[in-house]
Amino acid sequence: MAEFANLVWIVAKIVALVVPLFIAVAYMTYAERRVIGWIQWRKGPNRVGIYGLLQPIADACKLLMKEVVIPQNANRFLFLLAPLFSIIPALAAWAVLPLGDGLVVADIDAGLLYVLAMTSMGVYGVIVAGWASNSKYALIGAMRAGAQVVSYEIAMGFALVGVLMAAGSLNMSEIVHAQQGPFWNWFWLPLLPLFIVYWVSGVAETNRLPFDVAEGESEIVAGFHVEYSGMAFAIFFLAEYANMILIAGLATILFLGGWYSPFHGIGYLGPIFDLVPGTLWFCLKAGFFLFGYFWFRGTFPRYRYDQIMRLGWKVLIPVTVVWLVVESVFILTGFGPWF
Amino acid sequence: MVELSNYLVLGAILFSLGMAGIFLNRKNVIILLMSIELMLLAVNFNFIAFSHYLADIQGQVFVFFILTVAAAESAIGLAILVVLFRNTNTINVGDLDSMKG
Amino acid sequence: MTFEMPDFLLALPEIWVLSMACLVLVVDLFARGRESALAFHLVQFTLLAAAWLSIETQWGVTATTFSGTYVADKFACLLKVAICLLTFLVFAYSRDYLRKRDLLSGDFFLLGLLGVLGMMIMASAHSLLTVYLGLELVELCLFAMVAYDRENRVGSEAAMKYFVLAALSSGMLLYGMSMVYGAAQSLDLAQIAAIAANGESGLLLAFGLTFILVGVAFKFGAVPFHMWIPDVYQGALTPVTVYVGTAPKIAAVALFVRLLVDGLGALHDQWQVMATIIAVGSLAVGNLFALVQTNIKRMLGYSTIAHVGFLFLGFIAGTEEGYSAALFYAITYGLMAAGAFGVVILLSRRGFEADLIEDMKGLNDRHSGFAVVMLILMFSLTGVPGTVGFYAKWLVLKAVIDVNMVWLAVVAVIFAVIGAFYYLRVVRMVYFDRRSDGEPLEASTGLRIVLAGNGLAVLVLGIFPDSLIMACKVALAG
Amino acid sequence: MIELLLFYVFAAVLLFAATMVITAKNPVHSALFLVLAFFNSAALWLMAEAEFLGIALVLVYVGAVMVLFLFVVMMLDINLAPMREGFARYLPIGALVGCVMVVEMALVVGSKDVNLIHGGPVTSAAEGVGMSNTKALGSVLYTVYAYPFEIASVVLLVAIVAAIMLTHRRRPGTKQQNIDRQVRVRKEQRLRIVTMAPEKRK
Repeated sequence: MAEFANLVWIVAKIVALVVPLFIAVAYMTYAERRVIGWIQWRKGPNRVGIYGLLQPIADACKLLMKEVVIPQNANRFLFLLAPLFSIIPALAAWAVLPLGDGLVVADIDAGLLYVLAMTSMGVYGVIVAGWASNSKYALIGAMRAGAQVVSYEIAMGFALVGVLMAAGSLNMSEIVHAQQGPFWNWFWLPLLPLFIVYWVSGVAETNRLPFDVAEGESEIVAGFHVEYSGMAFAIFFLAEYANMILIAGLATILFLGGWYSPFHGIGYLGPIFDLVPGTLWFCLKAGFFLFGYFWFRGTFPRYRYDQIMRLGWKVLIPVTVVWLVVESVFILTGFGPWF
Repeated sequence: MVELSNYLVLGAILFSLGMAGIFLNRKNVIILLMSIELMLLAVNFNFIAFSHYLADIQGQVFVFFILTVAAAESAIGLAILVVLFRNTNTINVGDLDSMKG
Repeated sequence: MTFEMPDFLLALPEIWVLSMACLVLVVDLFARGRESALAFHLVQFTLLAAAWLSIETQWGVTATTFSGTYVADKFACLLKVAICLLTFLVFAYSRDYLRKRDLLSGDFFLLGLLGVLGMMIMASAHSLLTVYLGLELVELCLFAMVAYDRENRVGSEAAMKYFVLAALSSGMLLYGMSMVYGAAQSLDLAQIAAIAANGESGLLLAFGLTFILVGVAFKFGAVPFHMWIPDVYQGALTPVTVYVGTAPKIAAVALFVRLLVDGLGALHDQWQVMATIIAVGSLAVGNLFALVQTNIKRMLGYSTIAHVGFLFLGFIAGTEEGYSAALFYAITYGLMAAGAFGVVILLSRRGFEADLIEDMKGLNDRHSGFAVVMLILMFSLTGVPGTVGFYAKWLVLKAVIDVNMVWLAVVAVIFAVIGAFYYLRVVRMVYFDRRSDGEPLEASTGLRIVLAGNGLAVLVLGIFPDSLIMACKVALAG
Repeated sequence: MIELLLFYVFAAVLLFAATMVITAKNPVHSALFLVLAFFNSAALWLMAEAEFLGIALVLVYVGAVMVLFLFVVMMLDINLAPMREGFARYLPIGALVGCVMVVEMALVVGSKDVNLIHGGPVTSAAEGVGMSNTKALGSVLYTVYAYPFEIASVVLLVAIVAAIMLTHRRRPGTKQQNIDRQVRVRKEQRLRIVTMAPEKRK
C-alpha cells in the first residue's frame, strides 16, 4: 500500500512539473513572436483574444486537427517514432532540476551527469527524423544538426566540469547551495568564460539562431522536419522549446544561483528580497535567458556551417580547457569568496 | 534477490550473441563493428557484477577504461570502414576477397 | 586502498617516449612539406635514447610503482631495448620507401612511436589493466598503420579484417580477464599469482585462462587464430609489414609472460595442453601453406606462423630455460624478419613492389653483396647450423626435450625440414635463376648501409650468440 | 522480489535488442536496437550500484558513439538488397555454434561452484568506502590508477590522430580563400613589368 501511495505521489510530482512546462512552452511561442515583433517595430499576434493571448491555443488546435502526412517510401515506424525520441529526453531531464529549495522530482547524486546524458540523446530525434523521411533536405539537415550537437556537447560538458569543480558535487541542489549568497557569490563571476561558453553552446545545442543551419529555410527548406506536419511537427516544436527552457533553467541553476535572490544575505536588503518565493526568482532568471534566445533570433544573421564548426572546436573548447586550469589554480589557492 | 550467476549468465549469452554476430554476418561490416560492441558490453557486465558482489571498486575502474578504449576503437574502426568504402564502394564482407591463399 | 606518490623516475623510458611523441606531433605540424625529416630524426633519436634510458634506469632493478600497476625488472628492460632497437631498424628501412611513393609524413613515425610506447607499457605491465591498455594502444596504432595508404584497396581491406579479428580477440582476452578478476578479486598480477598458486576458485580461473590463452594466441597469430596474418602481411605497405612483423612479436612474448607466467604460472599444467595444440597447428599450417605462396610477403606471413609455433615450444616447456629460449627466439626472429623485408624494400621502387618471390630472381647478378645478405637471412630463418636461427631453434627444442616431450621436438624438426624448402627456393632464385632485365638497384646509400648492417648483425649473432642468450636467461631469472 | 522481476524484464529486453542487432535487415535498425541494448544495460548497471558507469554508458555510447555509427551508416550509400543473401546459408552452423557456446558458458558461470573469495554480496562497493559511487570511482582513478588513466589518454590521442589521418582529405577543386597568402602577396607575384622596345612610327 505504501508503495502504491509512493507511486501516486511520484506521478503527481511529474504531472505538476510537466503541465506548467507545456503551458510555458505554449506561451513562449507567443512571447517570442511578440518580442521579435517589438524588435522589428511591428505588433506580432494581436487578434486572437485580448492582446492575442489566445493565439498559442489557436495554434495548438490547428496543428492537432491537421493531417500527419507520411511521405512515400519513408520508414513509417521510425518516421512516427522520431518526434518521441526528441521530446522524451527534453522532458526527462527536468526530473533533476530543482525549481526551489527541495522542490525537485528526483534528487539524485549524479544529477549533472544525468542531465548531460539526457541532453545528449535529443540528437536521435533529429537524426532519425532526417533519415526516416527519405528526403535529401531532411537528411542534410539531420547530418548538420547531428554534427553540430555532438561537437558543442563537448564544450558544454567541459563548461559543466568547471561548475562541478567549483561546487564539488554533481547534485543539482548542492550546486545551488554552493552558490548561496548575493549575486557576486554565484558561479557566473569566477567562471565567466565557462558561463559564456555554456550559453553559446546551449544555443547551438538547441539548433537555434544564429546556429540554425540544421533547418536553414533558405537552403534546405526546413531541414530535418521538412516532411513533418500536424501533430508530429507540433511535437518537434514542443521539444525544441522545452529544450530551450531546459537550457535556460540549467544556466540558472549552474551559474546564477538557482532559487536565491540576488541580494540574499546582504544586511536589510536580503530578508526583503527573500520574501519573494525562490521559484519565482528561478523563473525570472530563466526568463532572462529565454529573452536572450529571442533577442539573438531578432538580431543575429545565421552562421555558415564551417564557421559554426570552427567556433565550436577551435575557440570554445580551448577556452574551456584553459579556464579549467585557471580554475584549479583558484581552487588550490582558495581564491575569493567562491572557493 | 538478484544473484551473481544471473549477471554472469546474462553476460555469457550476450557475449555469445556478439560472437554469433561476427561469424554469422558475412555481408555487412558495420554489423560486425556492432557485434564487437556487444561483446565488450558483455565483458563489462561481468566486471560490474563481480565488482558489486565482491564489494570491490577495481572492476568498475576496469569498465571505465574498457568504455574509453572501446570508444576510441570504434572511432578507428569506422574510419577504416570509410576508407574501405571509398576504395571499394562496398562494405560487404563477401567482397573483401582480393587476397587469397 | 592507501595511496603512495609514485616513483616517476622508474618509469622514465615511457615518460620520455610519450613526451617526445607529443613533441613530434607538434613539430611535424609546423615542419610539414620538408619530407618530415625533422620528425623522422627526432623519432629515431627518441628510440635510441629510450633504449639507453631503459638500461640506465631499469637493468638490475626489480620494483613496482604507480600502486603496483607498473613493474621495472630485467625482463621488461631487455624487451624494451629490443623493441626500441628493432623499431629503429624498421623506421630506417621505411623512410626511403615512403618517400619514393609520396607517402612520407610524420604521422607514420608518430603512430609507430606511440605503438612502441604501447609495447613498452605491455613489457612493464603488472596489472591486468595495464596489460590491456598497452595492448590496445599497440593495436590501435597498428590498425591505422595498416590502412596508412588510404588509396590502396588491398591495404584498407587488410586493415578491416585485422581490425575485426583483433577486436574479437581483445573481447576474448577481456572476457578471460573478467573471470580471472572474479576469481582473484584483484587486477594485480602478483595477487592473481598468489590466488592461482593457492588453488581456490579453480573453475573460474580455468575458465578465464582458456579465454586469455585464445586472446594471446590471436595476438601472436598462432593457429587456429592466424587468419589475419597473411592478409595483413600482404595487404599492408611493406614498411608497415616490417613493423607489424618485428617488435609486436616481442611485445606478444611480454603479453604471454606477464599474463600466463607471472599471473597464471601456477596453472601451467592446464594451459600446456592447449599451447601444445596451438604450437603443432602453427608449425603445420605455417610451413605447409608457405610452400605454395607466390607472394613473398604472404610467404613470410605464413613463415611467421610457423616460427610462432616454434616459439610456443619454449612456453610449453614451462621452465625458465624455456621462457628465455622463447624470448631469444622472438628477438632474433624480429631481426631476421626485418632483414628479409628489408631486401623486399631494397628491390622495390616506385610503381613496382617486388613482392613476388620471382622478383628475387637474379639478385646475385644485380648485386652479389645483397645476395649474400639474403642467403644469410634465409639460412638463418631455416635454422642452418652456424646461424643465429639455429641457436634459437636449438634452445627451444632443448627446453622441450628437458621436460621429456621428445615427440614434440621431433614434430617440430620435421616441420622445420619441410620449411627449409621454401626458404631454399628463395636462395635458389637469388643465385641460380636468370632474370631478363638485370637492371641495377636504385636504393639509396642509407638503405644499403642499414641492410648490410642488419645482415651483419644476424651473422655476428650467429657466431657469438652467448651474450644475448645470457641476457635472456638473466632477464627471466628475475 | 521486485528487483528480480525488474532484472528479468531488463535482461529480456536487452537480449531481444541484442538479437535484433545481429539479425535486423537494415543497419540503421541494428544501430537503433544497439542503442536500446545500451539503455537496458545502463539500467541493469544502476541496479548493480554502478551509477556513474550506467550514466556514462548512456552519455558516451548512446550520446556519441552510436551517433557516429548512425552517421556512417546513413552517409555510406549502401545497397541493402543483396546485403543479406549469405545470412540464411550461415545461420544453421552459426546458430549451432552459438547455442553450444551459450550452454557451455552458462554451465560454467551459472554453476554453484562459482565461489567468490568473500562469497555472496557483502556491502556495495560504494558503501564500503562511505561515499557516492562517482566520488569513490574518482578518488581511485586519479590516485591508484593514475598510470592507466594516462595510458587511456594516449589511446584517445592515437584514435584522434588515426581517425583524422585516415579520413581527412582535401578535395581538389574546392575554392577557398587563403587570407594568409592574400596578405603576404608581393608585387612581383601579381604584376609583371615588361620592357618593350618603343614601336616605330612608319
